[in-house]
Amino acid sequence: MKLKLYLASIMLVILAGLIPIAAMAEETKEAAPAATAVTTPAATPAAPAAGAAKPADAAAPAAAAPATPPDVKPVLNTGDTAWMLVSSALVLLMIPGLALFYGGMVRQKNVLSTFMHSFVAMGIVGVQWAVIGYSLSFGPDMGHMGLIGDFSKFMLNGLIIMKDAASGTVEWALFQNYTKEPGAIPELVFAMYQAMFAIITVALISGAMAERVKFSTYCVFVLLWTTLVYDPLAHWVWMTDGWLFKKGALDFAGGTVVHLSSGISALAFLIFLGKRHGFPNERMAPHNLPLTLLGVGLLWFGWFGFNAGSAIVGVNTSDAAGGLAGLAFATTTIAPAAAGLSWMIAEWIHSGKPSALGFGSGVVAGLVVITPAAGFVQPGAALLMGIMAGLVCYGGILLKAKLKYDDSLDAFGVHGIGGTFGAIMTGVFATVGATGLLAGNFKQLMIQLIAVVAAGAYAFIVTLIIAFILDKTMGLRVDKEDEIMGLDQTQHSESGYNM
Amino acid sequence: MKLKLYLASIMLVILAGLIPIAAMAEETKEAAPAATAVTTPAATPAAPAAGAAKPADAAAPAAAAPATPPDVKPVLNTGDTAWMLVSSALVLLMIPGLALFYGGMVRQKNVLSTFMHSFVAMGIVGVQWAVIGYSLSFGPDMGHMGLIGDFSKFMLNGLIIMKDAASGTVEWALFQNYTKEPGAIPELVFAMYQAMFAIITVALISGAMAERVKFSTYCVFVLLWTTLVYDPLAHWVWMTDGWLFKKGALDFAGGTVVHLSSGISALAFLIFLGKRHGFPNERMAPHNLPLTLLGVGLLWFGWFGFNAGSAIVGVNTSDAAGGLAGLAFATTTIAPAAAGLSWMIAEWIHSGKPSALGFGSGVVAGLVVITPAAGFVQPGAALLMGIMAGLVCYGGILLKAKLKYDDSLDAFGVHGIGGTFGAIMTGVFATVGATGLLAGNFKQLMIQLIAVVAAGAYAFIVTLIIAFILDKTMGLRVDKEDEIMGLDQTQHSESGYNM
Amino acid sequence: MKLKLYLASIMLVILAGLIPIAAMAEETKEAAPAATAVTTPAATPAAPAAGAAKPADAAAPAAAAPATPPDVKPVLNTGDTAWMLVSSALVLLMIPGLALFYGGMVRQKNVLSTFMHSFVAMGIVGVQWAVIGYSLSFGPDMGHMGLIGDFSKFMLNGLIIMKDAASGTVEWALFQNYTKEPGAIPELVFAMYQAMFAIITVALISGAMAERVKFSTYCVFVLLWTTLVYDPLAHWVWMTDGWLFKKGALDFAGGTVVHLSSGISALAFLIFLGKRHGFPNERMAPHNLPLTLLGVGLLWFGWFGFNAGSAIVGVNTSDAAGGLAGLAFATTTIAPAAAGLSWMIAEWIHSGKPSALGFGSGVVAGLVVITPAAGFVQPGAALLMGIMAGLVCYGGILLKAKLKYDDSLDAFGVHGIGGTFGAIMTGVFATVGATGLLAGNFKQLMIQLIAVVAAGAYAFIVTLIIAFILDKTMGLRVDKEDEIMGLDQTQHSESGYNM
Amino acid sequence: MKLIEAIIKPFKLDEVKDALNAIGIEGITVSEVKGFGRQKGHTELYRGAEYVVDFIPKIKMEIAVSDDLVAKVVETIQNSAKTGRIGDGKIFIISLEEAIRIRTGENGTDAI
Amino acid sequence: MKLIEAIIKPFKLDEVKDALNAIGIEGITVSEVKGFGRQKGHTELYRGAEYVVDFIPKIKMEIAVSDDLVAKVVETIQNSAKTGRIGDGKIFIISLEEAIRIRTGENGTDAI
Amino acid sequence: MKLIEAIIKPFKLDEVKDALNAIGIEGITVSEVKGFGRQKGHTELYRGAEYVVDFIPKIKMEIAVSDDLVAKVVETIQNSAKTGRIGDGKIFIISLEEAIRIRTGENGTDAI
Ligand SMILES: Nc1ncnc2c1ncn2[C@@H]1O[C@H](COP(=O)(O)OP(=O)(O)O)[C@@H](O)[C@H]1O
Ligand SMILES: Nc1ncnc2c1ncn2[C@@H]1O[C@H](COP(=O)(O)OP(=O)(O)O)[C@@H](O)[C@H]1O
Ligand SMILES: Nc1ncnc2c1ncn2[C@@H]1O[C@H](COP(=O)(O)OP(=O)(O)O)[C@@H](O)[C@H]1O
Repeated sequence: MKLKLYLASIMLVILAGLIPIAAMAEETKEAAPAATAVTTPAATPAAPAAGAAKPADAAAPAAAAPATPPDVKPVLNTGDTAWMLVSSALVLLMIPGLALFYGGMVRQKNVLSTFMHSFVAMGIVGVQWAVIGYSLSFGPDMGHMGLIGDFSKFMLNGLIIMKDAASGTVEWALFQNYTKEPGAIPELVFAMYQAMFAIITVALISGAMAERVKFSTYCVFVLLWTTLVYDPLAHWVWMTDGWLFKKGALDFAGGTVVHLSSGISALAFLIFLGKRHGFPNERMAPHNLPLTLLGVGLLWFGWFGFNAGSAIVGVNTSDAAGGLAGLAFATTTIAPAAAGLSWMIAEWIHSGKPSALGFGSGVVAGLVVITPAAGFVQPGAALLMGIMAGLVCYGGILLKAKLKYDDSLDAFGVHGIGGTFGAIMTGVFATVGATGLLAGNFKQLMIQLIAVVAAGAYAFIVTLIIAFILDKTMGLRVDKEDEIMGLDQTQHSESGYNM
Repeated sequence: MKLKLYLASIMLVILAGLIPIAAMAEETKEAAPAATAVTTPAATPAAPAAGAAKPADAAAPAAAAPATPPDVKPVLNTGDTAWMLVSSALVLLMIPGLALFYGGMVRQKNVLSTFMHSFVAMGIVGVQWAVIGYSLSFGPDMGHMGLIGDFSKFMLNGLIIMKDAASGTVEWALFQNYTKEPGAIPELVFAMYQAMFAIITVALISGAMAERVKFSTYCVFVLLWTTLVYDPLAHWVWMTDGWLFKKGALDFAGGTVVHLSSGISALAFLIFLGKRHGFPNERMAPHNLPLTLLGVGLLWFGWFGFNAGSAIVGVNTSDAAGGLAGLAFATTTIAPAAAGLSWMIAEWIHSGKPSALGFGSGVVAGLVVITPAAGFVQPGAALLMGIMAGLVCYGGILLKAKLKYDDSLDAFGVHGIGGTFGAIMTGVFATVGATGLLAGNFKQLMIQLIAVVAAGAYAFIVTLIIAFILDKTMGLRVDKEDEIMGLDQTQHSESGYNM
Repeated sequence: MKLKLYLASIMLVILAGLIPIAAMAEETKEAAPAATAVTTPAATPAAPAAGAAKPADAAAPAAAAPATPPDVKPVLNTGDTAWMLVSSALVLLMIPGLALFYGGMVRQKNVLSTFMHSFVAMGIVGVQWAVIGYSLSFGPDMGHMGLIGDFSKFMLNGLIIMKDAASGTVEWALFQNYTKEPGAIPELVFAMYQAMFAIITVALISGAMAERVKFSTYCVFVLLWTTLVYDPLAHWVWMTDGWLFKKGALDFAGGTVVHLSSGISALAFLIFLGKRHGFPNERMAPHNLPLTLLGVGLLWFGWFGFNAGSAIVGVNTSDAAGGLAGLAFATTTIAPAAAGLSWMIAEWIHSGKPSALGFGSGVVAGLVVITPAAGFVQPGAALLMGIMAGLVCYGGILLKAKLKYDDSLDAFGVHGIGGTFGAIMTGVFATVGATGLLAGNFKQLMIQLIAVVAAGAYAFIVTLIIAFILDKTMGLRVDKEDEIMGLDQTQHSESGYNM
Repeated sequence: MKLIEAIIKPFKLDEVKDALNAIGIEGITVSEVKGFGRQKGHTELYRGAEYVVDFIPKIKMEIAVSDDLVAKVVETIQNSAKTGRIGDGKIFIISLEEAIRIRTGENGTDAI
Repeated sequence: MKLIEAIIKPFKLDEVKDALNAIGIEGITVSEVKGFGRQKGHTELYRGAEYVVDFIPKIKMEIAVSDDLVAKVVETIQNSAKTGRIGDGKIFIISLEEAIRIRTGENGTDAI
Repeated sequence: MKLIEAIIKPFKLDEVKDALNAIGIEGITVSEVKGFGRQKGHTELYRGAEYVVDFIPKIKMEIAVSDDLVAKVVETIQNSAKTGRIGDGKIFIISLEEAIRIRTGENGTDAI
């Protein structure tokens, strides 16, 4: 009951928010010619020339290229490429990290099922991204509306330029992050780096579905959600011709695109999914917290790739492996450290004991909150944002107990709330490569709010529709009997442990 | 019975295969002078100048250097070096990853024993490689037969060039992957990168021996096998003066040298080892699948070093961290994703449920199959190879049930079959830096078949001999009573868990 | 009883050692002008220009800068930066690695508590380092005594140089490791790399406290010890104006600063902490050795960042990712491999069975011992040091049984003894970039002994004082009843497993 | 006194325990057991190897009660543990000769 | 009715169970126990600390049977669980006053 | 013969076992159980969700003894398992009709 009311009000707010957004979007479309100016370094408030950098072969710039051609011909930088290869691998590792983090928190009978939610996303999105996802997200804009990419990079087409088919000689399309300087990485590396983001985002949502969702339905959901929600959002925010990018929305490494969108989608899905049998009375204690803590460790480790790797699209910076990456690395160290402590202390005061799960959850909260801000804020601000992250997300999970919805592993409580909070705080604390409220730029905060509401509303509504359709067709849940027996046995014919 | 027959026919095929190989080898030896031409970039179909690049000090090129001296003096490239340092560390991590993957699949009473099979390989091969293995594999050719390196790099000799002993000033031998351009990495880094390959290869075999092999015998086996099987094979395929290298066999990151050789050796060892007590009737379910899945995650993560790191020896490429690495990274993302799905779907259809172990096994199968092809094929081909990988290796493990041999953890079913399949498919799908069947180059497929048969036959026969001798001397198996009690207790005086 | 006597004699030795040290320190102070000469490449025996490199902005060299200004203006090297970013992440991963290593060895009822000892150190030291720790360790010398840094880098101040606050344009302070060549990395990256060292050092100590220490007291200890022991020691040994650095003490990656200091502090803490209830009669077998072995794997993996990353401060080397890193990587592969084997064989002979925990412990011992020597010795020496490491540390842990003190997880037995042994052996085997006893430089061995005694004595005494005060105020231990129930339940209100 | 031993379905434990508490039974000892009976197990599949898991996880409760309470306890267990589907379990009643509370040394019905 | 309790070696479980099934016994409850007896445990070594593990993992089977089946069941267990080596285990027979099937409420020998 | 069943605190196991050995009892079967009784459990907290863990881990010992030893065994357990605090546990005594040693087929008191 309470949840329904709460959600209704969320939707009202969102819809109300949509009106000015729509208006602004209009306005933006008209302002399109001016928007090209945005890509000149001096004025660019945010991330960089994703598609613009594509024409590696200067002799043949794609006619459809949406943005300004580079000022200098890109040249491969092995240091930057090394760092981006590593970052891509690090983000991939976050997915088993997430599997551990979530898998340790469920009951023993659902551990494999929960692992599979993350692992199968690697399979489905790994394929989807190569086939169509990268093109939809980072392909040239379809119809110049800033909403989605076209199909020109289908199957990663064009990233390898065949020079001589007979001998197999090729050239590589390069991705140049800053058009004034030649430093570049192969676009294939950029595409793979982004692939990992797409995978983990949908896997995050699974936290809300754990212990009751039907596996086959989940698989279909992963495909639909990534294609219909993630790919457009990535285009909006990170592509030079995306409408939110043009507006100047700041999202360093995915606060809006990744965390907010997955968190809010989790909530939308929950409306149709409902609570676990026995919630909240039955004891549903985590079955293996060492796994969860190891997951926290791997997530933190991988998050350095997630955040510091995102320097690749930093403004005014030709180096993926340079000062901006260093800053993102530093904030990604400080904020989770502070958030772990603040959550732990809040819990210590509020319920009497500092729990290990609490510290770990705080670390994740800190990582989530600093994500959109990682390369825009200074260490001191990261410390403050970290402290707040722990407190805000601790509050977020208490909400669940209050409202009695069953977000099993707090996908909304941590990622939804943390992602939103981080995106907004980025508009407050930004001082590096952009300026926020505290640096006197009130407009940035407004832009952040618009981005949050727009992305949130879009994700929420499309997820609602997907969930509704899946509910009516395949069904979202397993039978009650199967739920009691556990998903490992009933969905996968396995047991996690035979000890 | 069935197994014996099956093996007999395998050996017949192999021996039949040996005749043309021998013939060809002859022919090659005669063609030796011409072979130097092979190292000129235009014609080189495959991997690069391992030994050739050794003379870092241009003033003193080793007289015995087997290949052409570099065209340009090598210069350290920090980006390439960074990537190769990381790649080496990543491949090392695959070994604990393998320990987890295998360790989770055995029964509780053998978990530590199974872990130790991987860990002790790090100890034994780690030392062997530094002392003699690197020299045997990548030292200058002994006797110009393309069969094995000499002892000149004993104890990694010559990789550090002492300039002034009094002050400790040194210079570093450089490894230059492409003689037309100066980009180079320290040869020490190359040597360590290769060390990790040697370690993991022998550890893979242990999957067939799990739950019954005697630990002391296993240790001796590791030493013998690495020295007598792995080191020569690495020399054949990856060294510029190796006979298979000269023939133009393609093996980007170790399909033949690593996976095929370990998988086929597993089969050879099984002939003398026999089945586990109680196989196949007794329930031998994996005791801890979350560990196994974590192992899959770490393997995938590490495999980026394995495959994308192998760009260091890419033809026509001066950069370890460049487009070729990007391509290998992409195929190493796409193929396992597709293979995880195809195995899972095959299982879903064939036995009714999609298991987590199935998905994980598919991922590993995809990684195995793409390994020889990683930098030679385009993303679309990687997708196809991945899909086939899952199906072929799923078939491979079903074979076991049919033939009733006891390859406990499917070292042959996955690595033997997958490695062979991948090596052959590389000859079909290659289009980047080499051309395969689909690009009209039928000869390449033939070369691949020769490499597969030669490497397989060599590994099979030498392993048979080693296993036979160990069986007669130390004994391969523990006592039946000890096997029932479990190897952890009887071989190591420990219990995995005290919970 | 025995322990008390033993400790008393240790202290006597230490105090005796202090006299010449004090004398030498005096002498050094007088020799201060000459010490500047030490930073010229030819004569510098050891690590490099930490603070010296700070003035990235050549236009404004800090007046208080203690060392010579760079000879050439630093220029960002992306390859070096990439490697240092990775190395920092790798060292961070060692902390969850340590949590697993330690956590698997305790009894089930204390697993989360033991994990938290490592994790909470990430929180506390992560924040402390950013706020004050980096400045105390690597800030310009306070009062020119070579004892501690000043507060000028409070909150990482000065690492980001604001160029234009209105637009958020910044420049990054660079850290140049070798003043004769321009290659540099952002100082922020160096600061984060060092942060991870500070975190893991204090976490190592927790091994001695496991299963009985009060969590609140532990948290305070972490803060105090890092500030009062670690930060000064890092300044002494690694900062160009630290007194031990000036003396020419060799410590490549932290044998003295990290391992010796944490190991000896563990011993000091034990005096007040006392034994676990039931020790040594009650069975206190490790509850989950697969976790411990995974921890060993992650530690080894991360240690490549720890050791090979430390090439950043290598003398005469402008590249973090170059030959010196390659050497450190190689020794970090060979020594633990050899040490794992030698420990295992020692155990096999001495107590009849080669245990998995023994092999893993040997690996860690090898890593500890090679740490101070990693970039100073050749592969052959690394092999010898590795072999000795396994034997010496195996002896170290047997000491415990003899002396009946209760160093639960052998923080002293492995890190204290291994760290000391490694620091001394560095003075024996050094041949690369410095010379040791075997290269005829007896003086180096003496310097190493001084460094060992000085660092050991300082750490021991200050820790004693901290432990004494905490004991009298907060109390070090939980109640006996709580200890029997387990720390997870009584300190954190959680259970590690609900299976 | 009697020792009542009940084999029940695991997910019924809380319900049965609460029902027993409600009728004044405070002491129960519980253990995890595996049951073989008419209720059939399931099949697990690991890489092509099919294993029939023929046991079913069950909970065994042991309750020492005075003779007059036996009927009530049995009835309570029956009502609260019943799902009506195969595998609901059994109740066994054994004669208990003596019971002693360790802490106090009390014996007989005082001890339970 | 009797309650037969057998302590056996774990790896004999399948064999005993199959043998009992063969003589028509369908219901068994099994649990994992630790045995102390004449059979001696082993020693484990962790970093120099030597612990004697003096218990041996055993399986406890409980089988409720009607009086006429007791002899046959005992004999079957004896035959199938025997290895002839120390530690083979024990069989205990206890009088069972009543048995009730929860699902149906049947009692006595009908319930087992 | 009697079957003595004792529920004790886990950390007392070694002590009780040693005490029993001392009076000549060599065979014991032990299992891990969960106890519900007067001793209250604790609370666990996971991300704001509070669960009362109302069972207490206990150890159950089963010892078959001849009639003449019963008193001594009971006394020994009582003395060695006692802490004087709530939750020390219970001893139950059941009549044992027969005992058989599987290895030899011996029965009665010879078997135990
Ligand atoms: N004769 C028996 N002796 C001991 N335990 C039994 C016996 N028969 C059944 N059980 C136990 O009772 C459980 C339920 O029995 P089952 O035959 O499956 O269903 P039901 O109780 O509905 O007849 C079994 O799993 C087993 O643990
Ligand atoms: N008196 C007893 N009471 C309860 N259980 C016993 C008794 N004696 C033996 N056992 C159980 O029987 C098992 C086997 O007994 P043991 O003395 O080792 O060998 P055997 O049965 O061959 O004489 C023990 O491990 C223990 O679990
Ligand atoms: N009536 C009973 N039947 C079976 N077991 C009991 C009974 N009463 C108590 N127990 C067991 O004895 C343990 C101790 O009982 P408890 O009431 O907590 O303390 P005390 O033994 O000091 O009175 C319980 O945890 C439970 O396992």
